[in-house]
Amino acid sequence: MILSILTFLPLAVGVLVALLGPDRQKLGRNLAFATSLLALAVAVGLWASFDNAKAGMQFVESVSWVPSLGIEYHLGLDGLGLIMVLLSALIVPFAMLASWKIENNPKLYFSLMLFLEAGLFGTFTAQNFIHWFLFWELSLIPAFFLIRIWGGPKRAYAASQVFIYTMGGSVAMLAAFLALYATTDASTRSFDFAQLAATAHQGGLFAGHKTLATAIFLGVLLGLAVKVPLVPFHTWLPAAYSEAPTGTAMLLTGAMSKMGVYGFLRVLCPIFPEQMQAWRTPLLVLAAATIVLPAAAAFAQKDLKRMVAYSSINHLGYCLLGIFAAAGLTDGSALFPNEQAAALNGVILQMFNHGLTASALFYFVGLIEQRGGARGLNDFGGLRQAAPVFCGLMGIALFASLGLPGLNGFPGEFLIFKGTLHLAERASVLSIPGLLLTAIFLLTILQRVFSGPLAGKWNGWPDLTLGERLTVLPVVALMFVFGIFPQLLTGLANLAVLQMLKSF
Amino acid sequence: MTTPLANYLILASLLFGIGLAGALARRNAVLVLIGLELMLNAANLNFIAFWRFSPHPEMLTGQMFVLFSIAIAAAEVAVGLALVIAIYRHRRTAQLDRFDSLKG
Amino acid sequence: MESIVKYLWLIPTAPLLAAGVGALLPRRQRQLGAGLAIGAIGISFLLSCAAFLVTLHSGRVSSNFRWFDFGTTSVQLGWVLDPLGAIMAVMVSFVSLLIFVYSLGYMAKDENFKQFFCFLALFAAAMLGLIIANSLLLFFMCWELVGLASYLLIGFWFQKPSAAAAAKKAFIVTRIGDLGFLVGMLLLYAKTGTLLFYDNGNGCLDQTAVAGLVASTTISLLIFCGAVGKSGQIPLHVWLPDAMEGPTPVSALIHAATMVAAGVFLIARVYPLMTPEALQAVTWVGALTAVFAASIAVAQNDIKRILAYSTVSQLGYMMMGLGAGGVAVGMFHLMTHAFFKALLFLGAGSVIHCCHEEQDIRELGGLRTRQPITFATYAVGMMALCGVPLFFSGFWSKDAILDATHHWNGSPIPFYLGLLGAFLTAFYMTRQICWVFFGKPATAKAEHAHESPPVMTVPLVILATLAVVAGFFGTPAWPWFQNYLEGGQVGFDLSKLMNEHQLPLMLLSTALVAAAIVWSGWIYGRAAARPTRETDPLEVAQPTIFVLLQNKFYVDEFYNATVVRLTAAFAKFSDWLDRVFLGGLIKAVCVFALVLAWLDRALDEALVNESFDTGTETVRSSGRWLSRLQNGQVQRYLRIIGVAFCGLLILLLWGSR
Amino acid sequence: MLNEIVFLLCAAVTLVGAVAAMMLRNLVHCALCAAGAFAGLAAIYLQLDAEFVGFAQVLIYVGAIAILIVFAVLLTRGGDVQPSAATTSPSWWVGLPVAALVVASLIGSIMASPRLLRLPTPNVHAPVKQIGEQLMNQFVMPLETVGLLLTAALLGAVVIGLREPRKTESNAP
Amino acid sequence: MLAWTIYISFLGAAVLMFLPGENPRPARTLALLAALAGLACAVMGAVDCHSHAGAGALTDVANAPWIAELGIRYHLAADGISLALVLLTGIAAVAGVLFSWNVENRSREFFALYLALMGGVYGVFLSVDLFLLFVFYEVAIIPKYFLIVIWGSTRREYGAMKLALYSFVGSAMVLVGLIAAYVVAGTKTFDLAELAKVPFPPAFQNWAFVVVFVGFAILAGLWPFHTWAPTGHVAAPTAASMLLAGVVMKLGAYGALRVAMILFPIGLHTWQNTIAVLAVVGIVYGALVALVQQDFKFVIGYSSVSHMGFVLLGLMTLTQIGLSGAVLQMFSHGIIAGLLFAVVGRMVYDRTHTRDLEVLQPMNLNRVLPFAAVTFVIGGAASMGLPGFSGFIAELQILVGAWQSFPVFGVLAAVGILVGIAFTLRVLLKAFFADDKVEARPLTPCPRISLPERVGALLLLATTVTIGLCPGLLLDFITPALNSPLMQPLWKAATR
Repeated sequence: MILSILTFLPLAVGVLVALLGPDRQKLGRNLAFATSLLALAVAVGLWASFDNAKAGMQFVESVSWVPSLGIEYHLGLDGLGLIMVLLSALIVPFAMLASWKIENNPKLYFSLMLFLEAGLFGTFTAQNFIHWFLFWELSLIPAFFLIRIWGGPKRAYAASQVFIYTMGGSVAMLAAFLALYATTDASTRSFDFAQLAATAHQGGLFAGHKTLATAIFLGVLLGLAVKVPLVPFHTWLPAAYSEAPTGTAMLLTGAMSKMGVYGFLRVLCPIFPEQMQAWRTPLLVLAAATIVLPAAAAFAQKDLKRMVAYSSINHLGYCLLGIFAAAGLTDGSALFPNEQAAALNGVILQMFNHGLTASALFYFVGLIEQRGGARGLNDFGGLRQAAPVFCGLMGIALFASLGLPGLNGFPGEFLIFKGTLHLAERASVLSIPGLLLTAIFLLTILQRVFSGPLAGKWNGWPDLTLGERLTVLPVVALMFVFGIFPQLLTGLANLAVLQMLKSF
Repeated sequence: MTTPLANYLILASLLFGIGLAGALARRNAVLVLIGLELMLNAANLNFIAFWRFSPHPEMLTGQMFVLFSIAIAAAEVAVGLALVIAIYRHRRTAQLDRFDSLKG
Repeated sequence: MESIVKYLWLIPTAPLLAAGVGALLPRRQRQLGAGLAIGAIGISFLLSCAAFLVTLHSGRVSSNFRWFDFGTTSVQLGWVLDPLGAIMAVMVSFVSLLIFVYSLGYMAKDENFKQFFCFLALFAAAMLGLIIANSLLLFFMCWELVGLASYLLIGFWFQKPSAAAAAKKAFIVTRIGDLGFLVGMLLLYAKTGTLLFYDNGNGCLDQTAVAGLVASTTISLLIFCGAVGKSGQIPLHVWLPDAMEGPTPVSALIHAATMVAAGVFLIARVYPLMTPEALQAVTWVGALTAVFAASIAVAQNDIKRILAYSTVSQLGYMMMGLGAGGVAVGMFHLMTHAFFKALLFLGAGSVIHCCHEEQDIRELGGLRTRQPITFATYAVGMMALCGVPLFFSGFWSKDAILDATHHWNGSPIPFYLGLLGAFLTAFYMTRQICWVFFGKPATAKAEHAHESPPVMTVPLVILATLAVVAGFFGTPAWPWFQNYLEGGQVGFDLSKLMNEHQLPLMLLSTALVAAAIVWSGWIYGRAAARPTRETDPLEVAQPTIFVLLQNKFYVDEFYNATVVRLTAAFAKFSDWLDRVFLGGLIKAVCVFALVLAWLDRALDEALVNESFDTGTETVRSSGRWLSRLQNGQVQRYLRIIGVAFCGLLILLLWGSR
Repeated sequence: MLNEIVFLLCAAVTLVGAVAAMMLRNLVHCALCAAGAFAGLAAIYLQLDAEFVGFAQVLIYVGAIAILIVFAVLLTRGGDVQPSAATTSPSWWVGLPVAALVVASLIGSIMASPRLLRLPTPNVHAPVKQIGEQLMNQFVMPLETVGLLLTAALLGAVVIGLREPRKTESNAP
Repeated sequence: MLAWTIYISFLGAAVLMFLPGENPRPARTLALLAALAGLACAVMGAVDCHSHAGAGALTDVANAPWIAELGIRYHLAADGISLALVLLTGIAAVAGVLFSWNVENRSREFFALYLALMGGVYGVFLSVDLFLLFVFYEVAIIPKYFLIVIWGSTRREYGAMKLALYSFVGSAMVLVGLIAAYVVAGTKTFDLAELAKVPFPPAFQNWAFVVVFVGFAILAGLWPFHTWAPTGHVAAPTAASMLLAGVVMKLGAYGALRVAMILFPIGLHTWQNTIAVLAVVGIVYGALVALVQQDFKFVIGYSSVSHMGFVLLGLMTLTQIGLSGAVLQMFSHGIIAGLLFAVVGRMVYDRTHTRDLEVLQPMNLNRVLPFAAVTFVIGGAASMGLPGFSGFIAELQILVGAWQSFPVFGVLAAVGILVGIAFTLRVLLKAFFADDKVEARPLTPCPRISLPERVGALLLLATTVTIGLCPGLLLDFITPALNSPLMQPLWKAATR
């Protein structure tokens, strides 16, 4: 019941806020923010009552929905889901605070944020494909409007692109799943993730249809790959992230991009182990490309938001690398449980931590843009002199992003490479330059924006206000906390990973 | 009774032809109406003649038909003439070729 | 014993806390911030000394804990107390302490004074953490933090674009090595299943002893990559001279005594893992670096840059010592070098500080009389560095290295390279001394120089003392240091000094050094005395070579032309791939769909609709044509009826036949 | 034989009347000739032993319809007074061959069936009473209908023939 | 109970015809009452039917001899499929009246014709005597013509005539087929259930199926006989286009399923692939053409072609799931297309007097008409087939069915969905969310969205969301109906 409440609370309040009169903008905003805090409290409560030692789903709710189609209202939470729920619940209030000063119809903006939050919660708790897909799509519509209405100058293009792209992927995925459903033997037909995985494990899916199986696999892969994104399906992302308003970009990168990775873990790998194995090499190459190419491309950008957007792709590339390396090792004898577990734990850590870090980075870039009216890499200089606190906190976020030990980025990347270096040596060696390129462009940001002589026109550049400090300090504090105590997350994730590995 | 049926029929044909020729050739609506009446009468003659020479003349069907026909013809003439007069009033003419309201 | 291990973690944590608290302090709390940092490093120093004392009597103790779990295992971290770490900790915390104190004076006028101490404390914490780490992972983490701190400190004067660029360069170049280190570490992890050094016989270093484990050459070399980056060995040395953009105490701290030593310390730490092949590589790299950097130093004019190249060169010696002679040889030079190089840097700082930030040695001169204490201590440092016999620590440590390479069975060349390096070292140090302290002041800045405040000179004096004294702990006659590290008993035996191996070598090196000093003093002593100092005598003599050296063998230019440009090109390519190729592909699909859509629309309008319209129009026009028969003439209708009647009749009559 | 002669006489009267009615210029004459033709037909009916019909013919056609036609002719005389105007329609030359064709085909078909000439002439006795009985029994529905029709036609004729309401007059020039 | 839907509609039409005066208020009130009563009857009938034991199977509603000599009976009956469509008709009727609230011109006649149309549609859905069905089918066509020709807009005569001609051509084909079946069967009955038992000779089935199926499918917008749909929709007044897209197109699909497919299963089997190809072409083609239209209503019109393609594809899958999806899609499209047409025709066009997207673009309607914008967003989302709306479940089932029968078409249909998303997005952006940095053109102050419009829109939205979230409500009718004895010949043909 609690998961339903968690999912529908933002939805209901979102509708309520949207229905408020046009002169109650502030009330709507405050209500939405309070709701997001409440959701965060619920999520933390879930964490507190989560049984770390119990494998499998917890807080399960299962109600038959459309029995004739095998559609169930099936909610459940394992460590992975819980981490994602926590992340979403954390990012949403952060993003709302970042959007606090939106002037154009804030009521609608905040209600859309709540819809998005509901979509995220739903996606991360659903255990049935259709149910999952419902929320997967639900999150897209508010994202679209958030970009479309409140975005930057090229928002029309960006919003349409993100929508069409993602929908294209979704349609492919849906079609693939329907094909899967249609071609499965009637007795084992299901949309339930766990059941599908079990059937796949017994070889009950598309027995004998090699081509069909590949087609279905590729369809699902496309849907997830666009969302994450996996090179070469990423071209929508820089435009979307850089045109989106700050709060939305934070949500997009912080939580929504995780939906794709989550999908890989929850859907693709357990249900298509054989295909993952067959496609391992190309996928690994693509993952390496996802790490290296965007990092290099970020280096060539002149726009801070685009740089951060590319860095986001790059970081998600590590997740994909970890997943692809750990999955598809089904031939019994060659299992490396520890390495696989390391990689997957790393992936989950990276998902969470990248969510924190990237949203913080977008927050800072948004502040820069808000203050300076520009966000070109070369538009600034020497800001550290005018705004030391700003620089310091943003520096922390940047270093967290490049994986400095002691900050949250490191444990994930360490574990991922720990796993992949053993499981997929060449791909991970190929990806190593990504770490370097990341460092280069992140430091370039620090160098160009904050160092050097302070340009005269930025003389009165205001440092972080109290409100902004209060907004960002918890997040920065969490960066330290999760960098120093990764056990907080791995403790949750590890059992889920072990469970997952059984079906990989 | 030696006059054969054919004679009556030929008479009726001629009468019909005359009526038809009149109806087709004359301009005046009243004369066209007269032509129609002649044709109607030719038909009546046929009815009577066939009745007369039918194997069961006691059935009287031919006579009955003619009687009704005459009655209807009376009605027709009345209405027709009224129409002619009405049209005449409207158009100041009774020449048929001036009327083309029926044109499609 | 147990208790000190329990509190060992305080050694890095104290400065870390100082850094953390200092960061949160408001900017105007200058004294509090500095006091915190100095107090913390003082605590660390005391603890280190205590730990050091403990290690004099007992062996290695470690304490480990679980960091986090994954799969069925967990990642463990821990700290260890052994002679190697303890002596290093003492040295680092002590030098740090001195430099902290020195900075009080040097940075007194800087507006970010508090921040500076905060960074210094962070740096010390990271370095100390690295030293006591009992896990390669923790070692790596601290190693990275050292990198961060050096980044912050090099770029401390962030208003100077060159400083910011140097900081970035330092971080990135060392990170190249770090990535190798990371990969090596992960490979090692996969091989051993643990990253702990010592864990009751299960740590990876334990296993070398117990189970005879030797990491593969690949792993060793990869780990060595980290050391190459951090310790500025060829080919990753380029960042170190640029790093002189930072304040001088930073240079002293980071690039003389501690941070660059971390690389050497790393090799020393994982020494049991290194394969002979890897050690060969270490030796070669060290030897080449030693000569390479020393030759560059000959032609530099920046006082700190000369010292920086000297550092690189000396680090090469340490590597050479490690590779050829073992932990003790390398570590001994590390120790002595730490003292005299810190001394030299601080002395240089004193000169710079008092000459209004003038760093060009050609612009100085005649400071001997204006800054007597500085000159004296600097001279001590110089002689230690050059390896002036008997009384200066550098002599002993360098001699140990030369001895080791002499006996090395890999190749004789490193030995000769080492000798060449020693010669060059003496040469450029004499050149520097001559330019800076002798002759006449070249500029008004030098003219008006005065001695530094005591807060700066006292550390100089202390360091000078140590630069002399430290050498005596590792003479062949009394190899206390070596025995301490290797756990043997030590005894005084003068005969070892006089045996047939040591003596000729000592004499040879002494002769070389003396020759270099005399030659260089002869050239530059006269040049310094001249009123104008535009051209260097060497440049007059050998312009080609001098320009080549002055431009550091064009290594930076080479990197710029290749690596940097390639990276930029790759970035451009990726960007192009994104924007033009993939974007174009997407656009092509869209355009295709739109073209199809327009085609369909045209088809609908032209074909489907048109055929319907034409069809209906045909029906209608034929109807219109037929309707011409209906001209409203009743008589015509009648005629038609008549004709039709006839037709019908004829048909009936004749058709029925 | 007598029969033959009577028939021929009557036929001649009828045909001549009809021809005259269709050919004369004066419309009143035409109407009168038509009445003559109707009368001739009535005689033929009598000869064919259809007395009731014959008398009905005389009463209705000769008595009523002919008079009506005369009235109509008189009423529609005002408009085209110019006597020079053609009395035949412009395409009369088409009408005559058509009529001729029709007559020819009819007569041809009659002649083509020789059985018609040999039909016996049964004796008939068709008293008026019998006709009345049949009308009241077997044909009562048509009779009533015809009555209704006649009434409606008369009413209609009256309505049509009445002067139009003022409206149209005022519209007229 | 269900029969009253027909009677009430015709009764209402008759009463409206004789209503005195020109005042529109009583007319529309009466029409609303009649539509509501119809809906109430439909709902009650559905509930009633649901409570029966054999829910979904064919249940008699009325059965009386009509033309005894020919064996024609007045036979009404309902099964799950017809119930779903009757419900749809009821809802669409109410919404249509609500969205016609502003009809002032000859409103009496308007609503009378409207109700007559409804009556005809109800009749078609409830008849099982094919002759009766045909009669109702024709009855539905006539008012449609007049509604368009009198109250329509752009090129209304053309649109109306085109619609009528297509319909009549279709019904002529149907009539030919029906009479042929009657004659060939020789059982002197037009009863569907009886005729379904007759094993028609295969050669006969092969041509009769095409004639009857295409005859019906013309009205369902089968490509390439679809162009009446956009033209007619554009020409029609709002309520008429709502009904046209919402209900009348379903008549065709319903007839195709009920008559052609059940009577001639062998013919169906022969033509299955061909028609499936046409359906898929319709899906993609309609969507593509909609992508490049300038007229707002044309876009929706072509989207109907695309969506009806899904219905036909679902029918052609000859699988339980595909057919059930097709029926659900009929329902769903009826609601969604009605909603979209309501937004376009009533909310936007009646206020701005233009449907040209280029003209609408600078008006930035999401500011001026936020309710319309939100409605269109949700409607558009439903039309795209986003989950949570009825269209999703329907298209999902159809795609599953298509995957089982023709995998390639499943892929193509998915492409069609994608193009559908693209054009919906395009029209949404152009019409409502154009760049507001462009100075909004001064717009004649447009009245706020009135209460009836809101109620109507909410009714339709609630329906699509309800069915989207609880498709079981309808599937509970549809699934048993598909299993009823009536459908058995179909399944036999499918397994052949």
